[in-house]
Amino acid sequence: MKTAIEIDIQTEGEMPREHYLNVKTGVKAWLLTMDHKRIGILYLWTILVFFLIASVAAAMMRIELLTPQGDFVTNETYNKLFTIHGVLMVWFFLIPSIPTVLGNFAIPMMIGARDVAFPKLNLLSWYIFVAGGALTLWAIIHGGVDTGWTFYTPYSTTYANSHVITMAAGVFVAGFSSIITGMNFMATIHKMRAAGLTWFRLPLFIWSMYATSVILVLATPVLAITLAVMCVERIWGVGIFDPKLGGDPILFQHMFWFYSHPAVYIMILPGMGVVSELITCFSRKQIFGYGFVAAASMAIAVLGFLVWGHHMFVSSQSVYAGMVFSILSFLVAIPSAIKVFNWTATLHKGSIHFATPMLYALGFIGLFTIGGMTGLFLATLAVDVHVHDSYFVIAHFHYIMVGGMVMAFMGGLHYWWPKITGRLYPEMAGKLAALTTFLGFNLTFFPQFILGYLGMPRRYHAYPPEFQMFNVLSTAGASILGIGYLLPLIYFLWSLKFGRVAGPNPWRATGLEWQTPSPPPKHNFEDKTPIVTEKPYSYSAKEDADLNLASI
Amino acid sequence: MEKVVDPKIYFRTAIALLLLLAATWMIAYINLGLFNLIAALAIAITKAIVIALFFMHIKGSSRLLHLAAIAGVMWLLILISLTLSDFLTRGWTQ
Amino acid sequence: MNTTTTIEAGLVHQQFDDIGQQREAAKLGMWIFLATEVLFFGGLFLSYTVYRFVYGHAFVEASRKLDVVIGGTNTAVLLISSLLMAFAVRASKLDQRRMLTGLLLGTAFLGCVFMLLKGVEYHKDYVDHLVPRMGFKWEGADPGNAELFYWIYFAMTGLHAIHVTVGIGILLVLALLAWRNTFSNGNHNTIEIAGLYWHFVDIVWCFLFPLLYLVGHR
Amino acid sequence: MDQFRLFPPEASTSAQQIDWIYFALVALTVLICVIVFVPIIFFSIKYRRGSKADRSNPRVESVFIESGWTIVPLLIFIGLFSWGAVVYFHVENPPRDALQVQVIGKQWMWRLQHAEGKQEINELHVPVDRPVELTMTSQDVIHSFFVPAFRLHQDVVPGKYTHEWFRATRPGEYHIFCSQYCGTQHSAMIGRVVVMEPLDYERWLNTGRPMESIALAGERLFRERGCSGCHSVNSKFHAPLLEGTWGKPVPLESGEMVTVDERYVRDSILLPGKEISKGYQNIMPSFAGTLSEEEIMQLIAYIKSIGNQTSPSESAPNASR
Ligand code: HEA
Ligand code: HEA
Ligand code: HEC
Ligand code: CUA
Ligand SMILES: [Cu+2]
Repeated sequence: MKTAIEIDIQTEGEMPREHYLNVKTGVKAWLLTMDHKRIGILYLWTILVFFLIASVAAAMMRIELLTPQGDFVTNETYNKLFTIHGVLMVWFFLIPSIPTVLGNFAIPMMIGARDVAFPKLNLLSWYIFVAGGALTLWAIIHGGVDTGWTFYTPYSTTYANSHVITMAAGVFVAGFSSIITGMNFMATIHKMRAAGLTWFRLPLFIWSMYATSVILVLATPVLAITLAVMCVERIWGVGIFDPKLGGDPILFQHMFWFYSHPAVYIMILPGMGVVSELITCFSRKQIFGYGFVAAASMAIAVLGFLVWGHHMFVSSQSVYAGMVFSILSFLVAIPSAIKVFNWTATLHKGSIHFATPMLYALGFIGLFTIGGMTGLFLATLAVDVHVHDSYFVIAHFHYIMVGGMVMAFMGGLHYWWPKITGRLYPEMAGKLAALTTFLGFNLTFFPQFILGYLGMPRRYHAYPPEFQMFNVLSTAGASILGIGYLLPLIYFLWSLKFGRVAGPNPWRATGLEWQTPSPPPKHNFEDKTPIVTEKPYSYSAKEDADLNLASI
Repeated sequence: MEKVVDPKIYFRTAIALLLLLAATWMIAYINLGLFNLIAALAIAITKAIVIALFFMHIKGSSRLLHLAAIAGVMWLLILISLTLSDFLTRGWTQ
Repeated sequence: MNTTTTIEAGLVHQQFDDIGQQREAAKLGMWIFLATEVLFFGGLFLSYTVYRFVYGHAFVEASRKLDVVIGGTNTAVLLISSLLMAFAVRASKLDQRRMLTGLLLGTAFLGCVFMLLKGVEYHKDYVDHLVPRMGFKWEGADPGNAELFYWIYFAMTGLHAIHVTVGIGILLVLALLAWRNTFSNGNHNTIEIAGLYWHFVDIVWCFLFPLLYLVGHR
Repeated sequence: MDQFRLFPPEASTSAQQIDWIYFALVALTVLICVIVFVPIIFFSIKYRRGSKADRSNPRVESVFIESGWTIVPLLIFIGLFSWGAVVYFHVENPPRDALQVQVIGKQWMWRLQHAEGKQEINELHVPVDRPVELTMTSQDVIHSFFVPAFRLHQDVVPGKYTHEWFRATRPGEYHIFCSQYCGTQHSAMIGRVVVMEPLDYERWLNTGRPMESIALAGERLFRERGCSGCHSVNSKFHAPLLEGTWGKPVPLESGEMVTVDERYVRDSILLPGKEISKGYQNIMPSFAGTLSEEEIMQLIAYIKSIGNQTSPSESAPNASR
């Protein structure tokens, strides 16, 4: 039996004869490609590898935490596992995820351009990323690093005896890939928009990618110099961060979080952009409060730079600085609130299709709200005095990063999959995976909030027995979550060959990227460059509802 | 052919820069207390602005480039001022 | 300037519509890159500022040992090299091939003079026992924090020197290409972009000089 | 039953204050979830594709509504911030009459010493209903002293002193965790706080070998290490007298003023050249490497203990200061 959705998806029988995937094949053509779409695919494979390694590390940690004693791996190994997990997930999976894969693939098409502004740099950024990743993998294979992803001094500079320098160098190098990507996107969005595509006609995904790029460009260099100084300090004992030589380890934390707090918005803004696309398309509605949602992205990008000290409330930072950072952290939550409310309002009087991408989008809203609200717990000074560096923090950021961003990434991948490959994924399997992920996710991370408030510190290899029950629940959840991730991997590969041919616009979406065949030709649009005359998301729920009544 | 700048402007810019250099050098030999630092920074900022305006042609460029030129500096100020908000208020308790 | 000549049309990369768009995009890209450079140096400026406040006295004392004559001369050298660079950009727009090559070489030459003086100064610092970890000796009060000052001094000037070296390399390559007449007929964008970089390096030095050599009076 | 707890025992005065904010936040979160999720579910059903709901004239913007959901959260946030900040300020500022305990963290253990001199490892005995202040430092990397039952947390940073205080409200035993990652055995850097009735505490304090108090140990060190050779009325060196200086500002050679506090005394001992007192020569030798963290803390405690005495120079007019 066909589902209603499948009837509704507009497919066309045949794939275009020539498209970007088959113009020139062979390894060499791919490795030297300057086509933004192909570079997006290169990135997709690369980050997938890192995601798998980091996930295996997560699985091993969860297995270790099944029992209170440290019995599955040694404490040394455990410490290396969460470092590998954190470093790879943050810098080699989540930060590049939506920007480099979906951003690279879709931005030029969504603004009606033939490519990004600097295609050579775009390819270069991928090579730099791979080089950085290779260094990091080298460090992992040769024994790993045990500093945690935060590299706090003086542990990292003096006491850790693992491959800190190599791993930091890997992150340093990958940072330049981020910078180049951000710079490229900014120049592209500023200079390459199609005729008539004014700023306020841009899809919200573009706005959010622009905001992300601002952060990439202005925050990443500070991480680079911080890690460089950290390495130099480790080699020669400079003393900028070493209390024995007159330095102050808290300065390292300031510099690290000046990057890493904005970086968490690198890890959520693109997801918000994707969700704006999905919510509108699958409720067939113009977004509620377009201007506010767009402005909120920019506000997050700017305000996000002012709050880093909330990671240091109990670090011996001055009490007064703590207060400044606390109030600013609350302020930065307001644009997020605006977005959540606007998405919700968009559903009003829509014609809602529960296609897989929409399920992910709705999951995003729910989990992001919970993750964000618990961020407010942490921003409240007195409460953070208790829950700092406990599993409460772990749960907070997994809710946003896994429940939010990874969900959005999956949603976006499903949404643009037909554009990328020309074929549809199997809808029922998609729904099943989305549901599994959602349930598994909550089972994994909700217990961690309770664990955190109970006082279980993070980065603990063994723990007092009274924490066991919630840890068991969490591990059980992780195995369900793991299945939720494996499913798409399988059916996406399956669909490459057996998926239904999608046609240019299976979702009847309004973006420019849907006005060209799937997969698109090499230069995105056949000859004609699009001209834009109206606002984005000119959907009509009313027409859609009527149309559907006829088709069932 | 592109629009080009009158050479005189470049020469004047260079002379202004060298004069500023001389000024900052000389002021350093007078003890003005805290004002030494302020003067040195003020002159450095002036020099940077002069270079950006005339050598780097920010003068006459689009608003967008003005913004790009200012952004880096603004963000550096955020970094420094909020970090100092910690270091300078540490002794306030007890 | 929007009348694109046919020669110029040949310069336009496929992703752009016209040469104007291409130039604008390149310039914007470069300015964004310079903003990241500001923040890259920014980490060191921050360390400097913090310790300048915390160890004010030691920093002032330490800075007095630096050779202000070399530092000052070097500032002048860079400023003049910037002037040459500005003229080089102008020459490229006017299609003056010989002039352009000469000016690029001149700029690179002054860059080398800067590096040479810097080398002399580093050597002098070494002889004076001012290099941390390499026979550092400090007679005055608070040797630990004086050493910290010198660490920061070497980090900042070292990072700057790396930038100058890269700049010299770029200038030399461009000079060669200019001689081969690559930048004629409106293809002057590369020169302009390189110029922006060179001026930026100059600006950084405009801050390093007073902060490192002239903190407090001498 | 321990397995089914949802929050740790409330065993200090700040625990109650912090829990109240926590409960308020939980309530707010539930409320927000209701406000967001109920409409989503409701719309999802009512406006599902194909339903016969009325979809005419959809609204897509309203400055009024937007400002509503900007301003209301803003007000709530200001409230939350203020509440959190007030309690935080309270938690961060120890009362004056607190019992003093010195804590030194090192990979991977806690060493604690009571002002009366009693030493403990990974255990802290305290009386109920008395404020206790911990003065903490680390010998190597950053650690963090975390007692969930007290809702307390403070990083322990090498090279400086941090403080944490509490007033326990219930006798019992509670966990101490090190919650800042500090290396291989981070998760083994745990211990317990034993909260006792005051009488039991007195008894505990007086059992075992009698100990000299921290300040007394400091005084002994002050003599043994030769400090008193310079810092005394009849010394042949010109050095400042330390009686009565604690907590007061002193002028420096560079013209600045600085308060004599833990940091200043510590730096004076380890980096004597850093801040020279006005009118003195830089002749004090550095004791870096020769004094342990404990000994420095004891010296500080001694100098603090003579902080209320009047300087002998005032009674003896021919003294060196
Ligand atoms: C994508 C990643 C991401 C995002 C978006 C956020 C978003 C936020 N984070 Fe989070 N955070 C992390 C990732 C992220 N964080 C990570 C990785 C860490 C740990 C790092 C480490 O130590 O390893 C961390 C740690 C962390 C801390 C430090 C905890 C500690 O170590 O003690 C704090 C403290 O303030 C904090 C706060 C916040 C806040 C206030 C937001 C806000 O931006 C959230 C805003 C969103 C909402 C608030 C929800 C939507 C709003 C509504 C639906 C309306 C609500 C209306 C009313 C309340 C009226 N985070
Ligand atoms: C950025 C993205 C990101 C993502 C996607 C994830 C994904 C996951 N993370 Fe991670 N996490 C971080 C970022 C991320 N994490 C960071 C930054 C830290 C801090 C590191 C630090 O402290 O330095 C952290 C720390 C962290 C901890 C705390 C470790 C500690 O402090 O001791 C835990 C513990 O449960 C955890 C679990 C998980 C799990 C279960 C997933 C799941 O989503 C993964 C799901 C995948 C699988 C489970 C694998 C595939 C499935 C199988 C092979 C089937 C079999 C599985 C089982 C039997 C369990 N993470
Ligand atoms: C050789 C003599 C000498 C010895 C030994 C000595 N000091 Fe000092 N100390 C001085 C002099 C001189 C100063 C004032 C100059 C300065 O600030 O460095 C001083 C300053 C101080 C100060 C700052 C007091 C103020 O009011 O500014 C403290 C605190 C101090 N010493 C503690 C100690 C301790 C503790 C020891 C022993 C471990 C010690 N000193 C050993 C000579 C000495
Ligand atoms: Cu000590 Cu963790
Ligand atoms: Cu943060």
